[in-house]
Amino acid sequence: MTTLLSLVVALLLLWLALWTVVARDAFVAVAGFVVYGLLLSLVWVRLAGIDVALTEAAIGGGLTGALLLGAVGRLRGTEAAAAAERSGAGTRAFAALLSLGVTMVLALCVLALPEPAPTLAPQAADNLPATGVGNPITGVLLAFRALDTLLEAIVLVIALLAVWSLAPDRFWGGRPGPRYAADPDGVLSYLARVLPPIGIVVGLYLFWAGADHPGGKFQSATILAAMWLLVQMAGLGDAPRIDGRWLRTGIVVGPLAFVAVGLLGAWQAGAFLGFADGWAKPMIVVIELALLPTLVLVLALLLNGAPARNSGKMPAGDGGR
Amino acid sequence: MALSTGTHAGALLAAAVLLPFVGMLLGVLLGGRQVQRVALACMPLGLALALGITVAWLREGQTLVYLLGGWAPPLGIALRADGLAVAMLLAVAAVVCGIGMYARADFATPPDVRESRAAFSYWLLLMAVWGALNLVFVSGDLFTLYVALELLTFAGVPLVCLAGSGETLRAALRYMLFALCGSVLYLLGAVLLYGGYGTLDIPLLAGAVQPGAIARTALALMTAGLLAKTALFPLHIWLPPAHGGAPAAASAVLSALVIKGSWFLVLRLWLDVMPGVVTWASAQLLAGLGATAIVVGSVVALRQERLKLLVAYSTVAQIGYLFLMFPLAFDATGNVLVHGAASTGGLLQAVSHATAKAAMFMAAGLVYAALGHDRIADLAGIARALPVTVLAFVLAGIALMGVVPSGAYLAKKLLLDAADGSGQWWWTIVLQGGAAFTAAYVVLVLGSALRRRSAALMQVKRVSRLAEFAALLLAVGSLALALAALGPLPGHLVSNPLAPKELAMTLLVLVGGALLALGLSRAPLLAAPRPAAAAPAGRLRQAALALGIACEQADRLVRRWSFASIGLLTLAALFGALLLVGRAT
Amino acid sequence: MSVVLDVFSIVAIVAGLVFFLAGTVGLLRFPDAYTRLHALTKADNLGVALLVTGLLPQMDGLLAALKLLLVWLLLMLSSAAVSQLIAHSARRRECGE
Amino acid sequence: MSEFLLSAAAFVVLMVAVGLVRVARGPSRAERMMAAQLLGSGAIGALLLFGAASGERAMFDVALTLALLSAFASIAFVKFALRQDEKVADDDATEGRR
Amino acid sequence: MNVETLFALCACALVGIGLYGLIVQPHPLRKLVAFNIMGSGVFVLFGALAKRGAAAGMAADPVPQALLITAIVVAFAATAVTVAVLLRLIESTATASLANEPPSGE
Repeated sequence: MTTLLSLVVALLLLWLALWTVVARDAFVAVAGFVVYGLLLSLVWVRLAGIDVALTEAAIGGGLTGALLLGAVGRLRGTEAAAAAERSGAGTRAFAALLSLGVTMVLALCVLALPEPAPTLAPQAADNLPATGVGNPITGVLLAFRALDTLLEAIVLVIALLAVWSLAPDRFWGGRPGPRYAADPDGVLSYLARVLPPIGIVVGLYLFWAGADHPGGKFQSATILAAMWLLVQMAGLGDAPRIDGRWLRTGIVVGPLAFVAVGLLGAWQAGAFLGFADGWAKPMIVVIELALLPTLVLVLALLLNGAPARNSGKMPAGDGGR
Repeated sequence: MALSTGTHAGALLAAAVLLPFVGMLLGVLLGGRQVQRVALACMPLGLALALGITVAWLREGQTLVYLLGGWAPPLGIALRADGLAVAMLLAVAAVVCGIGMYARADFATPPDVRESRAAFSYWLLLMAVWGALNLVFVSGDLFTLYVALELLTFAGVPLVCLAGSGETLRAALRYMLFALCGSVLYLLGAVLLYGGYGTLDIPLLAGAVQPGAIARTALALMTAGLLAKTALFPLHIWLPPAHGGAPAAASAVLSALVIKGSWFLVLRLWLDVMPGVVTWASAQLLAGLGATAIVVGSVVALRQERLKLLVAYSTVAQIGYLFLMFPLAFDATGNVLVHGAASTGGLLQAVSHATAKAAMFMAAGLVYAALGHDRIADLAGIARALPVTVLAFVLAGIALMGVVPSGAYLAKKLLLDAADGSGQWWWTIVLQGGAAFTAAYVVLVLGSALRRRSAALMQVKRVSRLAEFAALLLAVGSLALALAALGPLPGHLVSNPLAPKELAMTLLVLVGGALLALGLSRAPLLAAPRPAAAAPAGRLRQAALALGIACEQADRLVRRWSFASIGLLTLAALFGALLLVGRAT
Repeated sequence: MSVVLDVFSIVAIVAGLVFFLAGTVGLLRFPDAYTRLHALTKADNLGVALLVTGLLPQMDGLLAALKLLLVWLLLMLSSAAVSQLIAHSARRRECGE
Repeated sequence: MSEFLLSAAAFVVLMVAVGLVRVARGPSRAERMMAAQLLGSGAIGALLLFGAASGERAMFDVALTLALLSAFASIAFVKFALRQDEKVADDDATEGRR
Repeated sequence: MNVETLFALCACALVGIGLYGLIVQPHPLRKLVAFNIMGSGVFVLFGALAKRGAAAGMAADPVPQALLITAIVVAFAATAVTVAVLLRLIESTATASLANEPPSGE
């Protein structure tokens, strides 16, 4: 039965991917991709990766989907022009052949994988007690490979700087995106009042659970960011000015605290990003707590995009309807 | 928990990676005018750190290692600095300092605003590029390297379109999408390696990897992906418009530094991770692409009308140079790539290219700033108006050419020796011919700049002395590299730089360059060609023009998206095939 | 006792499945956006509601049961709101034409 | 019991998979949106069944996250894309005829 | 066939499908979607490898899973930056074409 379930999911996934790639309309492709993201969470569950499934459900399906949908809404007829540049049948056939070749070679590699599979699971299990956390993935992310996690926070900050740097000069320091007017239907406003409290509770629960069970700061931050964006979309709140002091502080507090804890480790335990005996768990909690606001802000602001208006005033013709 | 955290000086490596990032974060926090101050304060600190690492490396005489958190690989991550990494760390720190000096004038926050977009973004992104590069050089883990590569891309893309014009935005988008394609292929290779060997640590992998399906596929995919990010011909789809359209201070970063990150990673993969998987034929292919890049890039560069585009296309050619070392480092008896004269030569080339190319872009930017344009045909009189800038350009050109006293000269010498030693005479031709091409565009620009101008030169803007000085400093640094490199290198390489043979060689390169410039430039080089001289050369000039146009068309064809992306996959397939069958000779 | 609970679960879950089936068939076969929406909400609300009802007796702890209820509540909220927004937009589209 | 739950999960996935035809056919963006919504509910239902079958309670957390975020994506859908529907009604009409 | 091999093979196909879209779809947004599909193929492959590495009482090798979380976040950041560049391009030129710039001098 489980095999059948996996088979159905795998076939569905392939069908959706193919269809997303060849669909004529960009909107259709993005809609397909959102569904694809939902389905991927099922794949992760089948592959015993609950933490990954949580991340995928939050980021892959939710945030990426919203980001792409927002982009589709602003394509403004560039699609028709792009359709004229469609490559010829020969190119398409050749591309298909090459892609098929890559797939075949990869499949051969998969079948040639060594048996038994090499794994770091025993080593992770042996060293996990030293970190004081119960969830091995949290252990990997914040102790064994803490550098990756620090870099990841830095990647997000740099991506945000990159997005901001695209603003027209006159809007620098202003707010991103259109200001949405409160929805006259009332439905959205209602949802934006009811959903965020639940979202915050769930987000904080996942944050708290992350030390010993699947979950953690990323998944939690994504949910919180989504709730904030929801409030913005319903017109109940506005996107922040990008030169706000509290905003800038929030953006850097996570990685800076991470570095500070790392330096503390260098002093106490003799290794940057190391933990002295017994200090691992509290230090990990400090890092996660500091990273949470950073991740929430950066994830939400990445969706908001480059500053596009000065504070208060609505740019002509682009106010929320 | 492991008690040892590696060698004594290892902590310096972590500091070198963190310093630019912390600087960037502090810049975000403080904002406004402080951003530039923080960045400029980081630069001497970073240079001091790089010097400290060099001294420590020389003193310890072995690879510096630092285990982060005290966790040993394969579970943990190690930072490592061998000779390659130390040299690159130092070079990048020096170039960043030079660029910082130069950019103070261009990216100062205007007095009437609290914070400006361009200044804020530029300084922070410069820090980000620096940190990412340091990470690329010292990281010993393939996944951390993936994150570092992405960091480099995210910081590089906005630098391309800092000016915000439509053309640069298009270039940035091409760059982004193509680079993403490349990094996914890299990650795919890393994933396969983990599946096969259960670790991503470079030395552990090097010990475990066997030439088999998994290693070959991984190497082919990763190489192709990294070449896309390095913009080696024919994957340079994004480079010319991106490097030609960005502000000069950003172009210098992109051209001198950013592409070195992925190039360095190719070097690491081939030389340190999978030297035994590499085959003679695949190394030949890699260098063959390099040779094609030199010819096409140089010819198209000579046909440009704008100075910055000329410099951008010369980067396409110079990238080709950086890949010539691979077949020369191949040890045919052991079927393995080895560290040696060739890899040292390649490294030296990269370092001298980084310094010289930064200087060249700076000089081009200064010319643009002073004249309000950079049309090569209208440069007359600029040598008199901006002597220091023109001198910097010429010195940088000489450094790139590899004539007598420069670092590139030493590099060329090392590579020529390696080519002789392994009997690969064809790379000797490429190495010497490439120098003539470089000479050609220096001659071209100089010919135009030295011309006397009838009317007085109109300067749109006074250029900053400090910026001119920075360009000159980097150019001189590139020349002086020979002296710095002499320490660790065998002395016979520069036994007699002024011997008649060497001088004749230099002269030959210059004359060859002048002839190429005469033949290939779009506009006739001499303002009023004397009919007597023009007549016999007429047919040659026709042939050269035809070649130029053919190269230009090839370049345009190759830089179409469908062609470039198919080329990317085809290259991956070719590498895969050559890794499989190429165990000959 | 446990047999009774199991039977209850099975009955409820099968009923939920029937609603999923009905929703899918409706989405495919019904003629226009409004009727399709009608079919969809049946699958969304009743289908998941019955699944949750069926699963509740199988839960061993309060937290798990709470989570189940919360999932259902969230789905109800979002599906109701989103359906209305979709219907609204479909209506506006028709009027516009 | 767990075998039954797994079968039920497979059935739900199969059902919503069939419903996906609606995403493909459209004709309007609203219909595609509905099909996406159905698949979201299906995925959540399958996760619940699966979680109950395997005893891995963390799967409920995945279902919770999915419920929250798919609501968010749906609203983004309405906010960004459906509004466009009115503007590109002609495009959709031609598409419907295809 | 066990679940990890099934999904590993499925992942190989996803990579191929994504590559195809990246090459032939002219619109940058479509390329971006294709990139995300290709990326997810790589991720699923890694996830399948993690499942293969189940040992020591763990249902899967935790190291690749932790790396996957990082990789997913990085891919999201990449998507966000690309979308921002694309939207700015459309805003300033009203096109989204990736075609070569017109040859100089014309």
